[in-house]
Amino acid sequence: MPDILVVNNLKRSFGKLVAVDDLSFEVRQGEILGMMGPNGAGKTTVFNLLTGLLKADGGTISFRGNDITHETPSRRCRRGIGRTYQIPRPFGKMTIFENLLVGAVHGAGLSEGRARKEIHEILDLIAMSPKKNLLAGGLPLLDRKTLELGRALATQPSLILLDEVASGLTEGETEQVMKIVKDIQNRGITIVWIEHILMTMSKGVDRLLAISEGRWLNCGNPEEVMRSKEVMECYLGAEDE
Amino acid sequence: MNKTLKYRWHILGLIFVTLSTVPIWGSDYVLFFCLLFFLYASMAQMWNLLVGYSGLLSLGQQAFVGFGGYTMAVLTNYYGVYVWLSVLIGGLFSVLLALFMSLFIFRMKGIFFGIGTWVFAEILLLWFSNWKYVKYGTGLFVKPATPPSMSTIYYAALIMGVGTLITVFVILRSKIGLGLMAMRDDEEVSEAMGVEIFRSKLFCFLVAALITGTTAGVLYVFQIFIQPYKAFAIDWTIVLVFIVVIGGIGTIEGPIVGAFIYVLLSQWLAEYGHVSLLILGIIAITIMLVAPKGIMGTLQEKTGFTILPSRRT
Amino acid sequence: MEDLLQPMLNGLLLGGLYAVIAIGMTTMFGIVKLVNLAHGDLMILGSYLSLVLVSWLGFNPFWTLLAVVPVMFFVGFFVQGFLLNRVLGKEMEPPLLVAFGLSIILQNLLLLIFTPDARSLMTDLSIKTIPLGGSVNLPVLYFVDFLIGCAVILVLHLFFKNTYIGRAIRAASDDEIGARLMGINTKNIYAYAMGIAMMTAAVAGVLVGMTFTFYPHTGPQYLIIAFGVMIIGGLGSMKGCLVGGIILAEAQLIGAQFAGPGYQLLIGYLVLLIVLGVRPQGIFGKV
Amino acid sequence: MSESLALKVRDLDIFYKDFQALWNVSLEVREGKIVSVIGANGSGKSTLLNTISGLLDPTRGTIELFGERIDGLPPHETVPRGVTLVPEGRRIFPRLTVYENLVMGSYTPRRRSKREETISKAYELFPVLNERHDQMADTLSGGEQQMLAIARAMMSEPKLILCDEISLGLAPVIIKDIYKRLGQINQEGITIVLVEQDVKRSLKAASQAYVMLEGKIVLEGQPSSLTEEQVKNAYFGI
Repeated sequence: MPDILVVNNLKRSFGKLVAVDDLSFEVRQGEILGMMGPNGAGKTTVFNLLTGLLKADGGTISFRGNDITHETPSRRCRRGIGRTYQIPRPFGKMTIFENLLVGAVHGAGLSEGRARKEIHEILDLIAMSPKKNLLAGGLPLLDRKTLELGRALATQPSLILLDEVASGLTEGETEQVMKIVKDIQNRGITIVWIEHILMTMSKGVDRLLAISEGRWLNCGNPEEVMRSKEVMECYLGAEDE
Repeated sequence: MNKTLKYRWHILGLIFVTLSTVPIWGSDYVLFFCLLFFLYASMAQMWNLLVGYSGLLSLGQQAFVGFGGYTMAVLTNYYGVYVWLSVLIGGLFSVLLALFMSLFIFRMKGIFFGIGTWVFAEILLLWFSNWKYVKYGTGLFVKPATPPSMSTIYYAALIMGVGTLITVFVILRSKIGLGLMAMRDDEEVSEAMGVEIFRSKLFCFLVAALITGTTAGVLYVFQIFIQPYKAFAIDWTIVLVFIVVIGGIGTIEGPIVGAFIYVLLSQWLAEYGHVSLLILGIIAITIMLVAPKGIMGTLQEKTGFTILPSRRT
Repeated sequence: MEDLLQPMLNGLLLGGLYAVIAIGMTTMFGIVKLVNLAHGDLMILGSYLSLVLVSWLGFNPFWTLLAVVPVMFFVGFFVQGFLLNRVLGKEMEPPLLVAFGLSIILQNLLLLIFTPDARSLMTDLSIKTIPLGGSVNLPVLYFVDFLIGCAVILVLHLFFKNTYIGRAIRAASDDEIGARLMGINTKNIYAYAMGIAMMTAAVAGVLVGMTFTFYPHTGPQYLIIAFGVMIIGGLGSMKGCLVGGIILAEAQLIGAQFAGPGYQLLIGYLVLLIVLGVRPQGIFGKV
Repeated sequence: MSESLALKVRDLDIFYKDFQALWNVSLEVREGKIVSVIGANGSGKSTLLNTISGLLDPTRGTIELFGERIDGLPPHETVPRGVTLVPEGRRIFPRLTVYENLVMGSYTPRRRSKREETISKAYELFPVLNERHDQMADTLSGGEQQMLAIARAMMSEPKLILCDEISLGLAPVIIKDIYKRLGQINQEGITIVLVEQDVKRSLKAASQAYVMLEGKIVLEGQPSSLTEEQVKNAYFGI
């Protein structure tokens, strides 16, 4: 399978703190790549660098063969990178429908007429058709999480970055979200996925990338990565010397 | 609730007919009142478009008021250009000024953008008051070859008021407007969803300059006399802030309600001179503390009431 | 070159006054990220308070500082504690607009009480000069402004460096949550900070009153000067404040020497605009 | 049960708007002990500490410090009562010197008079800080910053210290050193609550442990009685 996204030697610091340190990895077309790491490992920073919300201090990002390292967030979105946020950030004073419309009109570049059709399909997928005219700001957490997914889909991405879509949800709710993620994958969309409840994720991902303090720890088969010495040490602390 | 929505267009039509026949039935007082109301509502709509929707905190709207007004006066007086044509050219000149300003100030954010616009306006004030061509600080009388009648000026103001309202409505219903509303809620996220932040902001800035400059032209045709210390004064922005804050920032109806209240109050309080501004200041602060969303903002939150829906369903 | 010496000297001295005009606003910006649009008007309020004491009691303007400075502390404390703290939050506009409203109230209140006439705080220093050789004279009042300006900045610096409150203010601006965890009531601290900023504004107000004429609407003009100093000198930096003041004043006076006195302010603004365009974070700002 | 309770948390619920971060959390800390709270990211450990210190208001439930209710009090009222938080991310004041950071620790009026005495005690505990005395805090290394954060918390002469992720991002040698100091602090009779990612280290130091998952306490007991499998399960939610 060809690589849809190639990240080389990515670097980013905040003052003295090195948040992402010489990180390289690739994402294969059509796969789900899980990303794990303890608090402060730099996972969300990596997402922000990929979408352009943060500028990289060094390294390159190439998406479908194009170097996008220096492109604006909106350009990257239109190239086909969508994302969700760990703490949902809906456009609070807009309705669910309008939230999706922003993605379809600006991100996917559809006319408003075309966009409306597409959105109804997405609304069905995320089971929000009856609620489409509610203000997004007042929604309960599950709805805001699914809206995040729907909004990312509305930009018609070929790669979606999922940032903790299940965190804070109950088991039943998590299952609902997981179903949508599966649907997204079935549409042939590549996924990079951060989740701290490893159980939720380990079932669904093709490969797992573990990072800690912005550095590459291990990458490959999920089971193997989770049982690897580096990961165990990093999560549970080193065996005593 | 549904009833008011159902008859919305009827009511709006009725209001429009009433307003457009004021020169026939109204007294001078009503005429002046409505005229000022249109002009202030128009300029306030533009400040609201900038601050309430685009996140551009302009403190320099007076730059366009003065520039548009002076362009109109100079063209009419010195070159004998037809007065309404020179009003339009005044608007276009304001756009050029805005383009020039944007080279400097679009690198700044938040309050620094505000200061940048303000400094520009102050520079214009000083320049015009030191400029022989426009008779320094003494100002110019606007003397068209054939002075327009009061009802003509009234209709010009009506066109500005209604035209601005329609413009804002159309912008908000357009692709750019969709992006603006997203930007207003969360700029970062909207940018990551493909909204062109810079382009949308510049567009709004230029539209605001065009309409503010043109409206100012109409205003100075009405007032006959233009002077740098008044035309480029920060007071313009102050008034616009009051109107929009009182009416409700980030709503279409807010500037209209705010302009109505402002003109009403300033007429009532006119005889008290500066007390009127003092009272307006106190009202504005009270509203910021008690109902930061203004009259329409608070009303809409509670009842979902809108006159002109910019919502998409 | 000879002709330039006098404006350069004046510019240097005036820079000290500009610095003390700006220092309060710079401080508040550094601490709360609050841009106090009423700073100029509050400063002019100080000038008028001094004027009242001068005309009622016949004090020398210098002595009025003893009363005006503490009064202005309370004004600042209450403005922050009862108005601005209540709208402080994520969004930048509400505190700005409240300060803006306050500015209007102050201007019109002063107008109501004092009429729009230009006033000044006359002292016998006003016209005194000391010849320095050649055609250059040292204007005594400007020199006093400069000295007091430097003194205010020094005292403020020592205050922030050595007192509990001063350190707590810096701590709160470094890390608000960290400061709260130390048992610092940060809202209270902001009110103190504004009180102190207003004490400097009181000094600035009295000095401005002695040096220039003032009237109720002069506030915004000094607000822009304060902005200029803050932006040129770098946001929230005290040393930068003095340097910024001197640069702005030099630009104005040297510019006026070439272009004529009518353009003094204009050239100051142009310099400010160029700085804003080239380095929005100021010459000395890090960011 | 001869020792009295330093901290007693009962049925704590916390909401961030509509998101419930803590569910019915109860825990007890006996005076003079070290208690460890572990769990994965987002399990609510920091929320718990922030609520005890007064940064957050509980929606329901009570918090008692040595028998006195402190729930709902802001930090400037809880700190004088003897509880202090070493927050996640340290939150030292970067543009204050090391000395000034410590001075800020003794901000509450009653502590001010004894400031020099407590500072010299802090320097005894962390001699490296004495060497850095006049340096700006942001020039310190990560480990030194963490020590400063702990020393600063000690300046308020607390009876209970809450430590949030004090080993985060530090090298093992330094973590070991910091834990040694914590032990010394504890020997002076100060009660400590540890919230940690470094599970093994913190379990080793503690005499009682709570495991949190998804905002609930799912396991509690003496560290020795918890099997590795139990902890792993709770931790990864397997």
